[in-house]
Amino acid sequence: MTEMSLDEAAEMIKDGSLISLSGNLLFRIPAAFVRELARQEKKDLRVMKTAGGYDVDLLCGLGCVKEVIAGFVSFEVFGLAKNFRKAVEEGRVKYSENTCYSVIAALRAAAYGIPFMPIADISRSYFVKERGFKFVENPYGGGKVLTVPAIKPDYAILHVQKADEDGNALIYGPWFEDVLMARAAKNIILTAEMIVPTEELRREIDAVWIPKLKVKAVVEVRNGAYPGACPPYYDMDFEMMEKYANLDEEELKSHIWEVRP
Amino acid sequence: MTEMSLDEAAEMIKDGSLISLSGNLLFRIPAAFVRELARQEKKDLRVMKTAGGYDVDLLCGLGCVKEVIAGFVSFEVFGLAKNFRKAVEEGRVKYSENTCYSVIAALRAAAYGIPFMPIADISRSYFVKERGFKFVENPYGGGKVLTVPAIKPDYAILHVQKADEDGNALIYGPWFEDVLMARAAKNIILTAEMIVPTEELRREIDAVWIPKLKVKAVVEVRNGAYPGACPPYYDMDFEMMEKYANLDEEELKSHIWEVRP
Amino acid sequence: MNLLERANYMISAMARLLKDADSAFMGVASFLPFLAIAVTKRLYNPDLVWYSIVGFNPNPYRMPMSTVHPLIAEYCDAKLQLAEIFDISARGELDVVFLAGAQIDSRGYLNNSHIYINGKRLQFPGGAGGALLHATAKRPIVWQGKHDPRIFVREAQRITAAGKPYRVFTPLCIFRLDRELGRLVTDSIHPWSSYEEIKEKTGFEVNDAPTTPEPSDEEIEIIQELDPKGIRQLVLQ
Amino acid sequence: MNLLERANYMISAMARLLKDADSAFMGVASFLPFLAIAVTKRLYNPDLVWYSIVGFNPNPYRMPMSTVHPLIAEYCDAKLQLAEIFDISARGELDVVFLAGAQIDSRGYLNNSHIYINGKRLQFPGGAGGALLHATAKRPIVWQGKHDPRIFVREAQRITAAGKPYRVFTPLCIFRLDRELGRLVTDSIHPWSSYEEIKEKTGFEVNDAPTTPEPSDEEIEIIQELDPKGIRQLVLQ
Repeated sequence: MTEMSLDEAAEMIKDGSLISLSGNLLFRIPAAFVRELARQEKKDLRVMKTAGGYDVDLLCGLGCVKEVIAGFVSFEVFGLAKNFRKAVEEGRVKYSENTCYSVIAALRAAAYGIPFMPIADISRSYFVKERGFKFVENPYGGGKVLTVPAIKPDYAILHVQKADEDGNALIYGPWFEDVLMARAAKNIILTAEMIVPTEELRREIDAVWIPKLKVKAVVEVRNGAYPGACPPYYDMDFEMMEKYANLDEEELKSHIWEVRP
Repeated sequence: MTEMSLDEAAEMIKDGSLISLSGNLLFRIPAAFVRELARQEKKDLRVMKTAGGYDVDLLCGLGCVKEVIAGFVSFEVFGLAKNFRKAVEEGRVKYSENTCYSVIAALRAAAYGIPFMPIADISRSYFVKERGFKFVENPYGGGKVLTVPAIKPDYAILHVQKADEDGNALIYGPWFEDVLMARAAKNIILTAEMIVPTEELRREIDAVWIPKLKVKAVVEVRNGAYPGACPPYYDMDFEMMEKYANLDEEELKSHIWEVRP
Repeated sequence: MNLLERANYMISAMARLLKDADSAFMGVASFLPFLAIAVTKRLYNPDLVWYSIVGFNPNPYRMPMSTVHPLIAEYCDAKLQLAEIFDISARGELDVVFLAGAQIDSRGYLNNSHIYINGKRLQFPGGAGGALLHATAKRPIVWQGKHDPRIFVREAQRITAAGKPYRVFTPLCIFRLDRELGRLVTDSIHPWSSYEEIKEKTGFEVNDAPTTPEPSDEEIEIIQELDPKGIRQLVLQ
Repeated sequence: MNLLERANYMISAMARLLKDADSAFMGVASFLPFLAIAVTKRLYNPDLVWYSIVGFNPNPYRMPMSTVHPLIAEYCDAKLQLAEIFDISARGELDVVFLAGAQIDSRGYLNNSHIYINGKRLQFPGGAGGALLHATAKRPIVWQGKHDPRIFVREAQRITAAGKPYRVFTPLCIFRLDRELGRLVTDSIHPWSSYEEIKEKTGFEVNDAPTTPEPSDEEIEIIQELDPKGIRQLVLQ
């Protein structure tokens, strides 16, 4: 049984850990877990995601982050991710810019147990050199092929719709990079809208499945993606996001204590 | 609209084509399509699959095949695939033996649009050298990494539960390498237990989806996997398989005309 | 002409470009592409396969405030692993992709990374999937909600995504890439703008061009139906 | 002892080896592993994650005639893309894998490809997933339904899968790999066989060993419940 409280689960994340966050922009993000990380004042986290928003911004704004490995960090219609942006501009956070495609390739390599993935030639993009992506000679002829090295997160942090108390879980609807990061990571922490009996998970054989192996903690967190969406249960809270996008530094500090869990 | 008859669809496959077949052993195999290929007396086909059974054996036994690219060809409890075995032993068919893992890697490379996939070191297996799999130097250090070159089938032939008349399709339950081969192949031919309105496919968002792009033909074939299984509609026909496994050469020739479609 | 009407011109022109497309992908924050694809699927090209981040063929009854919104996922033909979009494009099977550019240069390259102004870093969100998609899709369509010389520059300080755009949409005009010249040329000018204005507001050499055709009543009707509250104008503000 | 009883001995010994396993994969035509995993999950190790070709944790009420049977898929916790099994093993996260060997040599290597007898090729089905799984799973368990000197050879003519087996099950005995000697040694001998018989029927040097413990009533009851018709004896014929 790996069910525990949110603060117990967040305590597993050591300063300096490389964590990968579920969802995309405001869709099924592990928002409650991320707030708990901030309340526990984590430092030097390395955060990995294809497209981050509230989650990455909040951690950057509250000084928890050393490095962001991502292809995009923004709030879509609510404008730029102010705290992320400021932290990067001021050099407090290193933005290891990628493209979503190379983040996926790095996770694929880790998930497949191989040291690197060949990718399409995107070498005219400036970050290819900055990230140190290297070419190899195609052993079957035809010239050089660009590659991306594997990145194996210490923890994949996933917010899911349903899990059982052992950490088996289901994802409904789009799963973005969540399955890939679960396969790639050394460990998994789940927050779930509801903890249900294993038999209930079993009935839905076509939904995406995270087996309990590597799951170190599962926490029942209603509205765990708030202010993001967790369909089919709730939509994004656009009012809260509009408010969040305009918080000053002091207000951001209180935000994580006001918005619970 | 790409709906057509079984014989029209099979006519698309030219002699010498590289085809990849859906399912695994006796599970959701494109059996009716394969029988039609044999009735049309195709020659020199190259057939690709991780684990073949009735489908690969029948094509080998009736002289349609030049090469089998697979990790396993057998009938499980019904014993060895006699016709496949004989054709290989007599040199009529080249068995390009792989392991299921390297077939998957070759399809992954093609599906990802990259020329090769790095794989775990299986180089003590004799076929690695025979297939010409090559090592590359890991550009990030740590020595040599084995690779598998991409294989792009001319046609992925899939038997699915439901499709619409344009060639959008759903797969229920295990999908084996079917999605991968659909993504990897140049073209797709579908046989489906039933042609349904597009709206009906749409209702099941969590089932596996083959979009119509690249689908060159879709054919409604009830019992299209027979004598294999197509859950949830029908089970394998063990009696027929027992009979099939013991057919002599003449009986095999009549088998494809007796068992319809 | 108000912003809604201007948006309609851009959406209409985008939609008409998709008449012969077999597939189109839209990413995040893509209100104009969303409406353009919806219009073309209804009026011109029902067979177009529409890829979004959350699934194949969104069939929503209205446009939500996010193009990664659950409403889109709910009405999709099927969900889609985001990775597959990149695979499709890497295989050379993606026809149209819509890409936004924080900075767009005369070659059609995009900078969505950052710039330095007087040694001070100005950080953009990053190029999302653009690096691959611009390089490998058959017809990248680039768009921007603003038009000024800091956005439309001769040469971007950083190249986030290099590719050959099929068209570049701005609130003033439409560029296309002249492959021989290797640079953007004006393809049409929106009726509320002029050659002079574009010349003044563009960081590279431009030419005069015909006026962008007006949207049809049918197009406007569908746009209005899907976006009754006028979300589409947000990107032009 | 009849074949059913002999199978029970083998299944019981396999099941007990899985008491501390965290995951186990069974492939095609794997009746003995199927029953062994089912027994251990019921009696010793309910937390064991059971991977099959069609899904995670089959929970069937009986054993079908195929281990890639729809009946298994129907009762799985979730379906599984076969490729994932290989990824799990390539990452070093697969604990136990059951592998059959048409030919098994003194090093524990398997030949499931082909042999030549007097210049004539004798074709086997191929090694399926074995090449990777034998090389990368933590504890490969090899099994064979027959025991004769053409199967248990000093050195296989072709190596389909090279790895270090945790145990090798035969209808006469159980071998384990002595990692210092780098070869199989006898771990236990089934009560219906003897050191002399194994020596005679094995193509490499063997040693004497204790008797394989008998299956318990509880184990036999579960085996009988899942396989009332005795499919398990087919592999020993």
